[in-house]
Amino acid sequence: MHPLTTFLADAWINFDVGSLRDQFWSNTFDGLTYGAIYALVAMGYTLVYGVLNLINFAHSEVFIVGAYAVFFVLSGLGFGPSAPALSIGALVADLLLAMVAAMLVSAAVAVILERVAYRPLRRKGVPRLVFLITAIGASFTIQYLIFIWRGPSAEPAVIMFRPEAVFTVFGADIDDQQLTIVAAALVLMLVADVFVNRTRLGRGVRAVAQDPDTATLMGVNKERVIMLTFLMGGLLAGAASLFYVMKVPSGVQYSGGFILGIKAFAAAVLGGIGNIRGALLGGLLLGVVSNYGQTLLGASQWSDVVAFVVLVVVLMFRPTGILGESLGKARV
Amino acid sequence: MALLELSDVSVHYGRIQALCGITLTVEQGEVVTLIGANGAGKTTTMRAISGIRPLSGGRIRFQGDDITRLRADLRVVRGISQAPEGRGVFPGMTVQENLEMGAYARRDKKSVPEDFDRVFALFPRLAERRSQVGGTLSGGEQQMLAIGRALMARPRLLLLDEPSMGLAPQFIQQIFRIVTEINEQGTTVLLVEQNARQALTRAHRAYVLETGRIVKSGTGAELLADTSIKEAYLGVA
Amino acid sequence: MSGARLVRVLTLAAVASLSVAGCAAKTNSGDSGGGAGSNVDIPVVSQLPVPPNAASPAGSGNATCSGVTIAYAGAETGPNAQLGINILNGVQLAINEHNQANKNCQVALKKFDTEGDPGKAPGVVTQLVSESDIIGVIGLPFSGESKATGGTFQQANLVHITPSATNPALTKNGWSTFFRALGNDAVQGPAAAKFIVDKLKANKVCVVQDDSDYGIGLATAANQALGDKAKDCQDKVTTGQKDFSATVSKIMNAKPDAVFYSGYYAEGAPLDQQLVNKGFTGKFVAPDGVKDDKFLQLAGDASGNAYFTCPCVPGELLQKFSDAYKGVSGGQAPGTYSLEGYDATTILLKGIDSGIKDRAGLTNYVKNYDGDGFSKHFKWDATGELATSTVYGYKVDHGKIVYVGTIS
Amino acid sequence: MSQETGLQEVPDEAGEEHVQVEGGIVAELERMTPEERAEHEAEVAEVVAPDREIAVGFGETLLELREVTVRFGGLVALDAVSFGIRRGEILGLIGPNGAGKTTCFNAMTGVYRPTSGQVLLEDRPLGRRKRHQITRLGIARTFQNIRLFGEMTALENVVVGTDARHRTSVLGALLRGPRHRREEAEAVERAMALLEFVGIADRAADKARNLPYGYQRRLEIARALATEPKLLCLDEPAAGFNPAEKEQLMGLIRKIRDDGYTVLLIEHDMRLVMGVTDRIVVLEFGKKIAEGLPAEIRDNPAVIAAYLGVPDDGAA
Amino acid sequence: MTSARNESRRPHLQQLGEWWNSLPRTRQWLVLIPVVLLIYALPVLNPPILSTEPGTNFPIACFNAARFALIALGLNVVVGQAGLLDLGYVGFFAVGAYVAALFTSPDSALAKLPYLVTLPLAMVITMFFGVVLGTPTLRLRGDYLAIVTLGFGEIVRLLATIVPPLKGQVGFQEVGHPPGRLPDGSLIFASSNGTPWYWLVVTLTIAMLMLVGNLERSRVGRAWVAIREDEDAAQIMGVPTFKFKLWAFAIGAAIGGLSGALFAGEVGFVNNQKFDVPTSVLFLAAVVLGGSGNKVGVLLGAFVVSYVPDRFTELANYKYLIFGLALIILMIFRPQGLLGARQRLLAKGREAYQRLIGRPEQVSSESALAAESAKGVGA
Repeated sequence: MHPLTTFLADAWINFDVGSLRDQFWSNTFDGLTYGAIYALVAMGYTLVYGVLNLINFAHSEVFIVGAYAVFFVLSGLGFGPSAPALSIGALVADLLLAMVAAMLVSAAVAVILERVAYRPLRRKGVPRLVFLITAIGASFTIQYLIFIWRGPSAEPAVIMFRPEAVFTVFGADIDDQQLTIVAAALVLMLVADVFVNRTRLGRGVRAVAQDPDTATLMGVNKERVIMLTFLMGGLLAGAASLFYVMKVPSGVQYSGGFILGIKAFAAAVLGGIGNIRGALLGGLLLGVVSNYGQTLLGASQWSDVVAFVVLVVVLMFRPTGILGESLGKARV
Repeated sequence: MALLELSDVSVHYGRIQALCGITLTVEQGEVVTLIGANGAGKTTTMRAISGIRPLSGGRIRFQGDDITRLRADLRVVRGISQAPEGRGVFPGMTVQENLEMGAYARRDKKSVPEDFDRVFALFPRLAERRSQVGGTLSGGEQQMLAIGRALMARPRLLLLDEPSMGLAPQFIQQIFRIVTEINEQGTTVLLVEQNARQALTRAHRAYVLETGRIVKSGTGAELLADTSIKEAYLGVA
Repeated sequence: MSGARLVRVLTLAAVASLSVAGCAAKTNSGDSGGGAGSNVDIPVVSQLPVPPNAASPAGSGNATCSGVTIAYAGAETGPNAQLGINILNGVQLAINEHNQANKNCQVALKKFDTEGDPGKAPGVVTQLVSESDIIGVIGLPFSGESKATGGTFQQANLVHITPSATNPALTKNGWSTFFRALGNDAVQGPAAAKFIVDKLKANKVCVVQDDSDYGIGLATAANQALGDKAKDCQDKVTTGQKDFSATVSKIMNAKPDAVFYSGYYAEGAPLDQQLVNKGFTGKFVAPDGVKDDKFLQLAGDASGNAYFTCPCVPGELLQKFSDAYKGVSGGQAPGTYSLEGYDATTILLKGIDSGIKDRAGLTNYVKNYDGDGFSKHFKWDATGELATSTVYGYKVDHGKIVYVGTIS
Repeated sequence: MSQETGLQEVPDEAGEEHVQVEGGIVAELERMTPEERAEHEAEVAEVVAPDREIAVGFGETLLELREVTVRFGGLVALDAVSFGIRRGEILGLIGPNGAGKTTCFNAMTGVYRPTSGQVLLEDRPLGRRKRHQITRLGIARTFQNIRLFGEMTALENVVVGTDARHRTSVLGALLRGPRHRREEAEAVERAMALLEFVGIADRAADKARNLPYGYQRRLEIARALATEPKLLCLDEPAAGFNPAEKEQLMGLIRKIRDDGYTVLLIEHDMRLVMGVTDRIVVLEFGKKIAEGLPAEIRDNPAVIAAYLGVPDDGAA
Repeated sequence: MTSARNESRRPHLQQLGEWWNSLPRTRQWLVLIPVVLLIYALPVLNPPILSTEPGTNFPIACFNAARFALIALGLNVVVGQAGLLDLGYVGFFAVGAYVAALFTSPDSALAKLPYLVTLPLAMVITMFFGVVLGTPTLRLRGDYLAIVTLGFGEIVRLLATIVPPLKGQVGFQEVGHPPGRLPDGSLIFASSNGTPWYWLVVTLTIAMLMLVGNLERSRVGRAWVAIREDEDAAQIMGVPTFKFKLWAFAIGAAIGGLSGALFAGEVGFVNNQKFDVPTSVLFLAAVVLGGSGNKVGVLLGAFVVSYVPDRFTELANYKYLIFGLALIILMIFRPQGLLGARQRLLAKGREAYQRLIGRPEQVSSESALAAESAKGVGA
């Protein structure tokens, strides 16, 4: 056979339709779980984008720093690579502590990032691309600070509890871990949504997003609103990091935020960047779709490839996403 | 003591100077208007007063205090409120929410409902469209909303930037009548207008801007009678 | 059960999302769960027979030489630094012992950092080769970088002994300067199979390989030896993978007695951990790439079911060596391949002590070497492969990697 | 090593160095007698003049708007506007702020597509052509808020305009083919003439962003002329000018027309519009309310109302 | 870096630029030829202060720097000239490397070609990839484009990992090299011998400099800068913006592919490990550091990015941190990069300016990426 034919005839991509059919529902439920995590991280992109019209490339590091906080708090509390035997009350208290710590750490990093790296640029009124390059620089800096501190390999796993099936739907188990993550993420997103749409401060955020100059003319302190969006994004990313560690216990690594960050950004764009409910919808959709892709194509990296392809396709055909852009129009 | 006092105010956009030493005053209770051609610096003046545009020279005093370096949002708290050029209605918010934004900086939350009533009395149209989203209002309605929203801050000084722009005549009439009404209720107004005759008719005093400089000032009636003004704004000699 | 579970879920979700900043006192001590239910027990071997006439670096103590240098080339930094440092410390120890004993023969050591990167190594090795006082080299530790640089050594006729690169293909390049101080994967693969079948009495095995040269080669060799026992359960993972749920469910469905993981600890540890957490009770067998204290740290209690094969000698069982090593390493016990590095350096030093001053001479000396080291007997065939090589077995016991005797 | 230029130059060019004139043509111009200068200016005007086939005769309709409507969401920015521009005239388009002048302009130059109605150039509808194609068809414009290429020199800005008529391929440019060389030489020649024509040649080598405001405005005109338009559209070219500058600008606009161009002028300043245009179209609230000679427009009550505002409580 | 130092340096650089500008063409050549010769002689001279030894073999360090220079030159076409932020440039680099590997390595199932043939082939194939990626995405706004290209770079790497014929981490051994042997029978273009490889890359870089320079001083270069400065205005001035953006993408991709193929040849080994996002960001740092839009600047930036880790090996672990920080600091204090943007867009510009006003044009040090800001204010 001609070498080129051999080369091309080689198995480039195998479609494992059978596996997908067998695991369709378990893939769906698991995808929703990942999707909930993407959605929480996507909120950070969406909020900052909504207000500043900028992609906070370093948000993935805001997230991974939170994961480190979870790791340290839980290791400190005695969690490790095996599930601990704890009463529900103690477990909840521990997880809560870890989550609060992660939220605070992530939020602090986000706010510091805003002050140190982005605010000087805003003052100068630089164009978007300069801002993006700074953000990339910041992302790198944080990543490699962690690298130097913690070394190249992932941290030991911290197992919070061993997932157990709660009930079965369409022949697929839904476990308590999945339920916890999805439910908690939904509640957090709801809180964020109510905050932005129903409170005075939230109205300030939306006003700045829609027309920063006019918002200032209404007496809104723009700098404070911007700080607030970074803070909120950080808090949600911190919460997401707890669920991430719950789902991927060995995922605490210096570079661990990158791919997740890109996926979360893809989720934000898919739902309509700048749109809070869009972030939720986009996150859940992307989680499910990339999970199908992974099963269909047979390697975990396909999940990432599928996410990127979704991003490109959405930007090509509907750059405003499913629900449309803009923070203020979320209600429409 | 004048309510607002600009002395020798200069503003630059990059290397281009938009205002070259403007000096003007607005007294308590007046309607003062700024007229001038496009690019003369009217809007820049408004933005300088409300603090969105930093000065490259000069001072601004409000009620005797120097506010030259005061943050824009704090100027609202002090009592300067603006309905900006192009209205600046928040397109994704309802009329109600837009008006609430107007009261954003208010400390006396209790009297906010009164102001809602006052605004709805001035603009009954807005009351009808209370829960409609700003972006879907007509141009005239948006202008009413912008003015109403500015009033929600209970300003001492109301800045109106081209309220008649792009409006149909019946709306223009209405808007100017309302400006007078607002003024009679005790709010000082600084008005930027293209519609020179209307503006001069309504104003106690007026300034004429040309390429970043004040070239003329006087009472509305005086300027209305000025031939060079007529010539400049209609081409009639 | 499910009712209580549901309550827990709801409590977790509600409390978590309300973010009440209350925190309770901590009452946890990680349990030893995981369940490496071992029904086969392989006793720990705490004695390592040392060949009575193993060569020591000190030699006779009256060697004379001057201006000769031995180089170490391998990772000192980068993601794979630990393995390189294990070796480097062994090398350093041998040189120290030699120079202390031989006042008239002070051999210098130069270190070259390749970061274990096949892209970076050629530049480093080219530099190394250009320094004419270097007549012998220990390195390079990894197969990839060894492959990328063997030709450069060959051109310079500079002998280099790798203490850890195990890819069988390395000795098939016709290089006459390349020597391997341990058995290759073609030896270890079948040995692992034998270990799994004979010692662990496994009837059904899952073989999981990573995407590295090393992992693929070893898995192929092991599969050949395992035959039918592993034919129904195969899977692949990739470097950097974190979530092995697909692999884990595949294994759980197959219910094997043992899993052979052919790769490195960075993926091996979370894989084992995730297996055990899903309730896997079989054995987890892995090669030298996984045998590392990092594995214990990353897999935690889950590592209790782990066994390792390694063409490396448990240096820590040689009390004298172990103590001396700690003096060089700053207190760390000898790691994987420390003793191989030590032995390989000893061979080069013996050549220098015999009066050799040039590269050709030392290459020739190594080629014809025949003698015992602390780890094994060293005698190479024409390709640079050891004439005989042994694979050793290890297991995890009470949070430590312990020696369980030779396999083949 | 600080600059790279010499590297890529083909060596054979090194020989043909120009005679160095102190201060160049600009300085030389200062030293010329009035006759010499007039002659030079005629030469410049000759180079600048459009050298194109135009399908309609002088005085016939060059561009026509037929019932053009533009809607943004619910807002009607232009409401069935129709008028024509005749070849060789200066047409003024006026109206209060927000009346739809710029929208009208954008509909002509392809920035917006009309919601309904047609724009015809030389009796052919522009249809759904892309903006750069419309430029090549022969409509050029300037911007109300100056939009020059700030990092380019004045000369380079103008050459970008001439590029609209160039056909050099990427390969031709890569290998410096004969067409590339010819077009490049012609372009620089024409661009220099254009800079002289609008009177800013003395700053030809300055970055556009460093030019004074008035120069930037005129550079925009030169750049638009460089595309060899059949119709030149000027969007408030006098905004921010003082009377003396406006006077100069009027001179320039007349000069452009006299050189053979057709000009559409959006302007606010009535003195300027009345002084320079041949005909005027007046828009208000997106509708055409008047069209005619300047003198007619001046006395048109609807226009007076639109501009000065109706007297208090008067009928609208 | 303090702003005070910037102030003092800027006039200095500007003076140098003006001095250079004022030199007649022949004099410029007189200065340039020795400089070029010196650059060629560098690995042989191995000057003590510059030398990267003993950490890294100097000729190989030179090769690395030259390779980075070529990459930076290609990326500069996209980022510096056309103003399109491409974060996935490493993807093109990878495609080039894989083309060379697939057609020359014995590990590949494909027909073998002479190595030198794979260089133009790599350029053509990466160009094709550039067009395929660019056609759907170049309509996107700047920062979206950046993220999509980032995704592209990752997809290339991931596919190399998971698609079996690309052999993942195992990769391809014995990638080809140009023919020729030394009198002693050893290869001229051996992996261990950086000098010939360096000369090859320097020669190709100079050729690319000339070709890219030709483009810059033509309607193509002007179109790129116009697009970068104000895309809408460029369209209205008759620039077919999409077409020229696509060209920039394709040309940048081709140069990236060429450098990838050269890299594959020199190292002799290609697998999926060196084409990650950090590498891509390093490429971007090279362009931004020296001054995007300035050919000399990006060459300088490439030299710094490649040379510093080779020279100061103790910094190797810190290099990403250092360049990450450098990006932040640079963007805050000197967004135009060390040298600032500098482009000549007219083939006969010098003569024209001399004739018209008797002096050369202004030297600029503004950021090529900063151009977009004008839009923000205007609209």
